[in-house]
Amino acid sequence: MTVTVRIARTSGEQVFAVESLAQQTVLDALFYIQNELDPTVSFRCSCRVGMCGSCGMVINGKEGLACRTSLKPLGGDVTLQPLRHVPVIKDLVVDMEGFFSKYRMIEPYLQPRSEIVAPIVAPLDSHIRQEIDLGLECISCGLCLSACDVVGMVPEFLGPAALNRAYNLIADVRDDKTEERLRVVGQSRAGVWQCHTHMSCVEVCPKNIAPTRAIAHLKRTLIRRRVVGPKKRPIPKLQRILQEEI
Amino acid sequence: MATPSPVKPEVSTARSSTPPVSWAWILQRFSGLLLLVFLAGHLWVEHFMNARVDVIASRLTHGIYDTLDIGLLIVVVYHGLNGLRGILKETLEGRAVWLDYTLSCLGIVTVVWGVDILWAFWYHRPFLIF
Amino acid sequence: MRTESVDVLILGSGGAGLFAAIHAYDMNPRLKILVVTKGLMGKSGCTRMVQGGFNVVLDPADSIERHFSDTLKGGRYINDQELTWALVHDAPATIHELEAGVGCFFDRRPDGTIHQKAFAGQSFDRTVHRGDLTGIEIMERLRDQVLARNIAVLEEHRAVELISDGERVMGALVLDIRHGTFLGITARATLLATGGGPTMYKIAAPSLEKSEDGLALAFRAGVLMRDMEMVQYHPTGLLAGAGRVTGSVLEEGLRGAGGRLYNAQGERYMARYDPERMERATRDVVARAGYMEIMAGRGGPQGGVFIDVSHLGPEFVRKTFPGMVQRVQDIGFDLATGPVEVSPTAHFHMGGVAIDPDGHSSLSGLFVAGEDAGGVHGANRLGGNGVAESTIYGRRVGDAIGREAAALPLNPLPDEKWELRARHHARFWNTASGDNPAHLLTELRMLMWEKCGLVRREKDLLECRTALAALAERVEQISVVGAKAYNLRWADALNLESLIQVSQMVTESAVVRTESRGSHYRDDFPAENDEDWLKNVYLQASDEKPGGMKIFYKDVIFSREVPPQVREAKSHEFSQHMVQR
Amino acid sequence: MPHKHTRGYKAFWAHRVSGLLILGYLYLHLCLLSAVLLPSGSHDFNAVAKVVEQPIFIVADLVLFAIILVHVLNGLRLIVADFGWMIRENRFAIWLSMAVGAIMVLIAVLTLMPHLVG
Repeated sequence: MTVTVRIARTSGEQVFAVESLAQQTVLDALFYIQNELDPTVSFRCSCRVGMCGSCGMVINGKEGLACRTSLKPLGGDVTLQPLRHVPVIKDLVVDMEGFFSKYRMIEPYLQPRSEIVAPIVAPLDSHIRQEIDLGLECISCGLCLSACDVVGMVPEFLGPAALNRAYNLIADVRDDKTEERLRVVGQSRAGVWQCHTHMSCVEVCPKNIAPTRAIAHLKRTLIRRRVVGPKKRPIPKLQRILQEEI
Repeated sequence: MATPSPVKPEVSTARSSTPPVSWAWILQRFSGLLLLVFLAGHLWVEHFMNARVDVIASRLTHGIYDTLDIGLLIVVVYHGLNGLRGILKETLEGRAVWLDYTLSCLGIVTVVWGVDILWAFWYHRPFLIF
Repeated sequence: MRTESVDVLILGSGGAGLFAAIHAYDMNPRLKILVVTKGLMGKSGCTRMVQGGFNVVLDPADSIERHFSDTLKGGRYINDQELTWALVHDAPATIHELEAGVGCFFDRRPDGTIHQKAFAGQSFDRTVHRGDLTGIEIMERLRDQVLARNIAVLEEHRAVELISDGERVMGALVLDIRHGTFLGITARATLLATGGGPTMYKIAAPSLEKSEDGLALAFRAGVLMRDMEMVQYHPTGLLAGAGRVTGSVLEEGLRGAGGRLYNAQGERYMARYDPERMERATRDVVARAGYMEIMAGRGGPQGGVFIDVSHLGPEFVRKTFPGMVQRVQDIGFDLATGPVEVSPTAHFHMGGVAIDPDGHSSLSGLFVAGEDAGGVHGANRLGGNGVAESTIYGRRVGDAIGREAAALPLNPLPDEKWELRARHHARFWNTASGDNPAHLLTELRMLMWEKCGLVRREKDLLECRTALAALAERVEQISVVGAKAYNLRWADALNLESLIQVSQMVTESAVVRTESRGSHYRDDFPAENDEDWLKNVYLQASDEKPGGMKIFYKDVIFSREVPPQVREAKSHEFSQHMVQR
Repeated sequence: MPHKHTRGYKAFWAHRVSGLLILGYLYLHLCLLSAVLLPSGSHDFNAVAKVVEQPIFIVADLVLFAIILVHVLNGLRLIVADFGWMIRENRFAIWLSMAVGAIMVLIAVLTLMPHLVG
């Protein structure tokens, strides 16, 4: 099957004809173009199996990972554009700092409570396990940020990935900074109230995460805090430590 | 050099003791639900009970219907203008205080206008205020 | 040319690089730390791609000694026992830190304690994991922790040369991929943590930008290397036709959980190769068995064998291995209900820079951690010890750097020297016309797969040596065109240069080791020869002629455990043998 | 190539536009009533009735009803989503709200049919 690949390059759109074989993806087409047709085409990739989130781009108008988008269902015409809402470095390569500058705002790292000196006991059916499971595995590929039209309208909006991470940390009983995090996500322009529930992020997430769910949770948590006050957070049980010298 | 020094959030965490909520957001939901009740009532009264214009007009001289319509008016004006405020705020950088004042005044004027119309029915005279 | 001085220069942002940055910073927050990474921070590299998990002793019924013995046995007893001991000993503390400090959240048993699953070659179920895509969780959280600290990061910068005077490493020359410009960085301490990733094989698992730069850089700087012939092939690499997914690993947990391997005739062929352990034999054994089946003409349509887990129940498979099910689904098959064609795939380099347990290499100022280092795994790595190595050694070496870096000297280089070296790495721009590096890479991958792959013979290896020399010459003729900013063909050329360098080391070491051990299988010496070959092959750049290497071997020191096949412990004398090439 | 917008995004614009139209109607409604009251003061509604009972006004009423339904049903869907429900099933939820709206408009049309025809 011959596929027409249109690439929105920094220098303008360029069209290539690629002979596509079975089981090939958009990434394979890009490699073919770069290796055989035009060595100056630039794109970014690493793992090629949807684990690193480096090859996000807009494929036929919709965000996707090049490595996990098969050519066949796209038909004979493929248009590739860089991700939206982040600066373009060259061709399909974008500056992910546009994504991480938002991500950093929510202090995305665990800041453990002093009691947490070992892994916690978290039964499979427990609330914490189930809540967190739904939002884990984010690969920070930026597809959700690109798909989010609210970010297009309100550039300060933190966006789906950052808010999803914030919710994960707030739901995590090990974390000590719930109040501070809620203050960040509750802001009027940057925070959750700006979300218009388009759920575009849910539709494009390659890991089937639903950031809108996390945002809805954050809204309700903020309201509950205001109405009934902070929730008591029990100290989780810790797993017995094997070695005494640790 | 992309030097990620630890970035602190833009809000001051010192002052407010409770994380902020957006009352506009919350009230928009509540007024929306309330509006649903009022609107259902309004449509029922105006279109299904007896839709003749003079009947509607005479019915409006009864306090119960009047209250229904005043309630609907207040809530719909709030919901509508609050929605408009949200749209305008998106395009306006930062906090535009004058916008809030303008829309509040517009809201009050609209409600007074509407109530005036209703009272005009009630008292069988053109207008009280305008 | 831009130059920069830092206290600690960390090359690589995988598990080892980021954990080392965090630990070095926490040990001494006044250190100016710079992480340089070829891709995006925490996204490129191999820890990211870890599926299975992390071997650690957490259960009171298990023991560190058993983990140690399993690792030595898997490595066919040529591990550096001090390194292996450090690995198994630090593993529980590392898991505790990853969970309680870094913020990872591994899978739990129904009772809420950390779940540990079965992996091949182990006497106990000790692999901690997060679903079947564990690397995402570890790398995302380590990245988050780096964001929390004052650690500078240069993304899409690749080191092209270590600056060394033969005794000390003083920093590195770095190429800014985005702008196509060079940056000279001098440092008190340099950590090499770029990861291995033997991608010079036709079918290979590591991520696509991997090219064993670290090993090539270290060799050229004159660092002592060891066990370079030991390249691990994972038995179950996915076959996806002409797609680049080909070679990506279907994780070991499939075999651990009871997955079965069949050839095209429907035989469970492992019965012929390891009737006792069957599919749960170590990777070297299972990979070679698969290769033999394919070579004997009992392979499938794509030249592979078949892994089948459907008898475990589709429900169970979908729930336990969602990532694998999806990966297979992407190429049009269903792992939960039927067999999937797989092939051995080049996966991991056991060999690397010779280090001590604190990551010191043979040159002062150069620390090495992760897959760039050799000796932890001996002749074969157990599944689940890889991510353990990267994180545990990242931690250990980070601590060592934190303690020592401030006391190391800083020697800025004169500008002319930087310029000179930079010109060397930009030489491809001067060639009018020449080979396409992508085509040369394909040639290299076929060559190594056929001549220096799972089954090796002297004749093939010698042919390989000649062919590699010819390829190395053609690299000099590569022509690169277009703008220098984000030029992928330039990257291809630099990758190829590294890969050929490492391939030469693999080939030369493989010629020397005239026996079969672990991942290194010699058709002409098919037996394991404990009498003569409980030794490590070392390799270093030769001063005699440019590009030459000297190779020698030393007895393994059984400092903690004497293998059962050695009746009495040998005296720890170094019986050395030197070859010059 | 223009960006392919998701169904949720289109629903958002439908919500926004319908909201603005309804707000506009509110003022139109008030103006009309004022216009009726202002000149006469005698509350002679028969003249008004003659005008508003014309089919064109009934059709306009139906259109208004449809616009209100779009806004109401979409608003209900959003409130449901705020509780964390129907998020992965969003496409179905939008479809469902449109279907319910269509049925209600149909009922209204059937109810008002006598006025339209006669």
